[in-house]
Amino acid sequence: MRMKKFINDPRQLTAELLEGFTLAFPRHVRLSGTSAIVRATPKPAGMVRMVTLGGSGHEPGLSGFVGRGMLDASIAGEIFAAPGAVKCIEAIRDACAGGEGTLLIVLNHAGDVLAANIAMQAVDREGLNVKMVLTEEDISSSVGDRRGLVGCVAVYKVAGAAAEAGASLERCFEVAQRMAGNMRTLAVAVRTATNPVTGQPIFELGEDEMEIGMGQHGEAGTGRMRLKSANQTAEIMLDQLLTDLAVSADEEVLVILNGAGATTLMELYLVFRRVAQALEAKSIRLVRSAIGEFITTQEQAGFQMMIARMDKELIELWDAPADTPFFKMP
Amino acid sequence: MRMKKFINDPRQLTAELLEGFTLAFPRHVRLSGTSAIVRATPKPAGMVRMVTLGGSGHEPGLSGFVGRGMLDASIAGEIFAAPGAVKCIEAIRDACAGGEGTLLIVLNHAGDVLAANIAMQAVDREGLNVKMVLTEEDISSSVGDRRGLVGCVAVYKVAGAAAEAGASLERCFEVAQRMAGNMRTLAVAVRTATNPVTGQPIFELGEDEMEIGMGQHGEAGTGRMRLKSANQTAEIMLDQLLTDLAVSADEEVLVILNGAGATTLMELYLVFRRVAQALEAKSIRLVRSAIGEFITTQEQAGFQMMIARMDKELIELWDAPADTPFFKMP
Amino acid sequence: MSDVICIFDLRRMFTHAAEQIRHESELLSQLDCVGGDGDHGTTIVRAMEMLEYEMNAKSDRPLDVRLRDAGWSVLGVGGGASSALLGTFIAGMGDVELGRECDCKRLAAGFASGLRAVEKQTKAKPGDKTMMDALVPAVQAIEAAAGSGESIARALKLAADAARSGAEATKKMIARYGRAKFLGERTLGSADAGATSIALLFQGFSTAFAKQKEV
Amino acid sequence: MSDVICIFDLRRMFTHAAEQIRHESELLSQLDCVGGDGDHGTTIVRAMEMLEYEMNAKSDRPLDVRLRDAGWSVLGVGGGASSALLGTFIAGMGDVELGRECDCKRLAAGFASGLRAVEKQTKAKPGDKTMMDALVPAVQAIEAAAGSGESIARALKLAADAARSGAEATKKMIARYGRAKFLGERTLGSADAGATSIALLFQGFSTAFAKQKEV
Ligand SMILES: Nc1ncnc2c1ncn2[C@@H]1O[C@H](COP(=O)(O)OP(=O)(O)O)[C@@H](O)[C@H]1O
Ligand SMILES: Nc1ncnc2c1ncn2[C@@H]1O[C@H](COP(=O)(O)OP(=O)(O)O)[C@@H](O)[C@H]1O
Ligand SMILES: [Mg+2]
Ligand SMILES: [Mg+2]
Ligand SMILES: [Mg+2]
Ligand SMILES: [Mg+2]
Repeated sequence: MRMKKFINDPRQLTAELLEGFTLAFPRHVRLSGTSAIVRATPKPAGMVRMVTLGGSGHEPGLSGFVGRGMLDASIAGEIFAAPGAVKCIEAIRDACAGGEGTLLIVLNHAGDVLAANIAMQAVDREGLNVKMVLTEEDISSSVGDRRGLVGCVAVYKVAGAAAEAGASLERCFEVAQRMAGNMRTLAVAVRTATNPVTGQPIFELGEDEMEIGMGQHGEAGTGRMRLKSANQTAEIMLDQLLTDLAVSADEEVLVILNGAGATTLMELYLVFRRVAQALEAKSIRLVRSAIGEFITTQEQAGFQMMIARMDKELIELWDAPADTPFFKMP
Repeated sequence: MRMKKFINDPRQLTAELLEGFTLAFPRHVRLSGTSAIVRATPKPAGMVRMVTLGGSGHEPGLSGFVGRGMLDASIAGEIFAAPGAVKCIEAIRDACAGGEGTLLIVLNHAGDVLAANIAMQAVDREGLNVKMVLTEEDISSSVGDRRGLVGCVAVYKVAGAAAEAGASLERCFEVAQRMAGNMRTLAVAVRTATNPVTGQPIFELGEDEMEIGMGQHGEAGTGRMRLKSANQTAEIMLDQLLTDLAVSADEEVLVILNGAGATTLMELYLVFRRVAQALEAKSIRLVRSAIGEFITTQEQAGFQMMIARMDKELIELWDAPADTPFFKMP
Repeated sequence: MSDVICIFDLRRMFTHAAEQIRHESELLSQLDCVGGDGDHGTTIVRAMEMLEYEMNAKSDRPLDVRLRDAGWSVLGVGGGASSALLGTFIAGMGDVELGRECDCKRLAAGFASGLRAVEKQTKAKPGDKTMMDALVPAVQAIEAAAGSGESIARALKLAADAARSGAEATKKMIARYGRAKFLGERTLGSADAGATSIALLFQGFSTAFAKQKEV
Repeated sequence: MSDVICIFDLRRMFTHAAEQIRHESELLSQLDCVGGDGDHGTTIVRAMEMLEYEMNAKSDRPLDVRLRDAGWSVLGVGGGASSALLGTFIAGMGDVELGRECDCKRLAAGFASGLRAVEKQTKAKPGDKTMMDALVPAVQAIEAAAGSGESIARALKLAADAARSGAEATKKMIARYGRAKFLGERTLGSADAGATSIALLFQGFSTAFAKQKEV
């Protein structure tokens, strides 16, 4: 499939998209330096800052959640590439200057973790008050080294709400860890993306194939199979997630369906319907949900299904007000 | 391009997607009868009701904007097909039962208009207090009979805000007409959609072609040309829109970029950036914007660009609070 | 036996018509791809199946009531421009009294009444490349045949022929209504989807009746 | 003339290395498609161009300072796992004093110091199908050559050979680090992208130096 995208010079892609993004949401965000997206109106001094980092090309992606009740800053890398460690150090310094410590939320991908580790070593040496949380919830890989997928959005939401309410860094860290530890995600694709810089698809799936266990950048998964119906796909994925998370009857869960790019919301509604039915049949309580495109993979067709065990406090934090470009809670 | 979608029995598609949608947003909406999406919590009695109608398959589509500050009801047809006139009559009756008259907002497409006209004739005979507004802003066709595209969302927003503030039916009608008369839209595609029921693409574009003037359902347009860069495409479309709307320097405009389905938000940011730059160069004031997927065309790649002349009151109404599944204003 | 039709004939007419249209539904969607949204086969089959269902329902109401109710049922299921117009047409046929049996003249009056109802909803005329190109000549043919004392079977055969020529003629037209109107010359060369299904509708009416009379 | 390198040599080394990598950038992205996200060519070229730029900047600071600054510049531009590690490697070379000229032993100490810095950031070892499969043997080869009194040109040639064999060997390995680790056996048969670019890096270092000495 030849690439057909509305872009200009691929080398300017990230700079232009960050510029366009900040022009589109002046009420929420502004650009600090070349690649940190920060709140247009900073949080009052003395409150914990929430910072994240990651590659571009996943729009709305991480930067789409900068705003009241969620993130304070998002350090954007080039397309599908972690940002430079130096950028991370600078952004963390800025965040710490205004607040009572900083919580750095990192999705477990080699490049992001390397950049974050180098940055953490540097800011630790400077004596800054920073804690790091790793999200690693992709059950397609074995425990101990799992990828971070859409679950980070739930972590931004609950820890961001805690920070907004004036919680301490230790408290925000604890909330983020609890959310991160209680969530599981699985991705599926039926058609892969083309990288906007190279113009090439990462790999191709057969005419009637789908693949479960995809990565966030179109990395191939491990469960290639014949294309299934919405109901069957929902059941296969949900079963694996519930087993891995060991959810039992009467527990309360949050479900996020994250469209990969080309898959329609129509299809996500169908999948969601079956998830809701299946949970009901197992007496598991679907207490909250989010459905849409949060972290995409260019024009890949497919979606991520996230399920998280919630407790009373996590639900309250999920429900707390948020006002970001792509996640709002009134 | 063979269809690869997560669906079940195509004949049950619309019923299942409406069920999934209402399950996903229980706080906002519920299903009334088989195909009317109404607010979960109705507006207080004595206020004007806002009703719209249109085919499914454009998710979030019209029903995604039912909620406080925007619509009261959306009558959903089958995929790409207007709802039956009888359904419209019933929904308008229900709306009128609770409120001070009903404003029916219809996108100019033959099927929708036929259904709406038949319904209006019936409810007029019953003496109900209903007014109808037609949105027809697609400049790819000649004045007098233009298609309704994403502009309806702006009409829902401003007229919905007026209704929510207790305005009379005449007043809501006037606001809706003013918004509708001041907006222009143009669509472009680089890859077409497959119809989820027939499984067939509507037409195919060449490897390096794009087409300006597309309809809302993948109907072919009238301006086939070689694929252009984001900047060039933005300029071509913006120029046509500004000319048609006859915008002059110092006027204030709202811009909506509506992704067709597969086109990434990344690309929309690039296009938006150029639009903002071009407006600035012409001293036209970009006062508000919305960028995302509002009314899609399955997995079509492309977008719609809408530009509207705003006045003080329209801006205030645009800024008024809204809380719907896919459009929120805090 | 006098030349009249009763509910059994009507039932067979709609069964045959639905059969014809179902059989060509892929072609109908393809024709709708040229300037439309590629779904006409799906929508018109849905409408026809509703009509078939209604005609098969047990009831001893007069034919006009049956037709009016059936037409409104089509207006209930929905399905784009074509269903709205087809529903209006069928419901409109019931605006004149037809009784439990009706002769060729009454039947022609029914068709004419249906056409009048449609003309209230659309400004499209023959020549605009819509279903009107098949519907108008078909109804005129029935009226003419009834006027000159032809049999019902013969009148429906003439209507089917007129509808087919009308649909065929749309190939040389540029669309001026419906989704296709935005495309101008691009629609030249292929027949209008809605006109084609109206031709199939009347062909179904005719063959159903012809077969019955052969028995 | 004694066997030392100065900033002009270093400059040429990085120019040649960048040249090699730029030339193979499509292949590098393709290799990254097997288990990764298909962008290694893009990211590593960006990093190499930054190094080239830094080495060409006017300055009379010692080589170690130049390398440290250049490494941190790579850590500034960003570009995924490979840039973070390459930046760390180059910056780490500057953690030992190299002066404005350095001999083979000092140079080897610099490379060893770079490797130590990398080993602090990743647990990947040779055999895990990452750039370490090329980097570790390359650095070991330089150290060994320097230990047995070889010339710089010869040491870099041996390093390039070792890196190439190391990269080649990754074809028979299953990835255990980086994005590809999730794929297991599927990565068998094709070389690791990062290891391949490290092999090209050392090949560039070597050819640059060989050419200079030929003059
Ligand atoms: N305004 C109109 N007047 C008469 N016929 C129309 C009109 N609009 C559409 N049609 C007919 O409807 C057909 C398309 O029907 P269909 O595809 O089922 O509905 P839709 O266009 O809503 O998808 C066209 O081929 C044309 O014959
Ligand atoms: N944890 C790690 N340790 C060592 N090398 C790694 C690690 N992660 C990735 N790599 C190397 O990086 C290469 C991929 O680089 P690149 O594609 O530029 O970055 P990214 O994986 O972030 O897209 C891999 O082929 C591998 O050699
Ligand atoms: Mg990458
Ligand atoms: Mg349609
Ligand atoms: Mg159609
Ligand atoms: Mg990569």
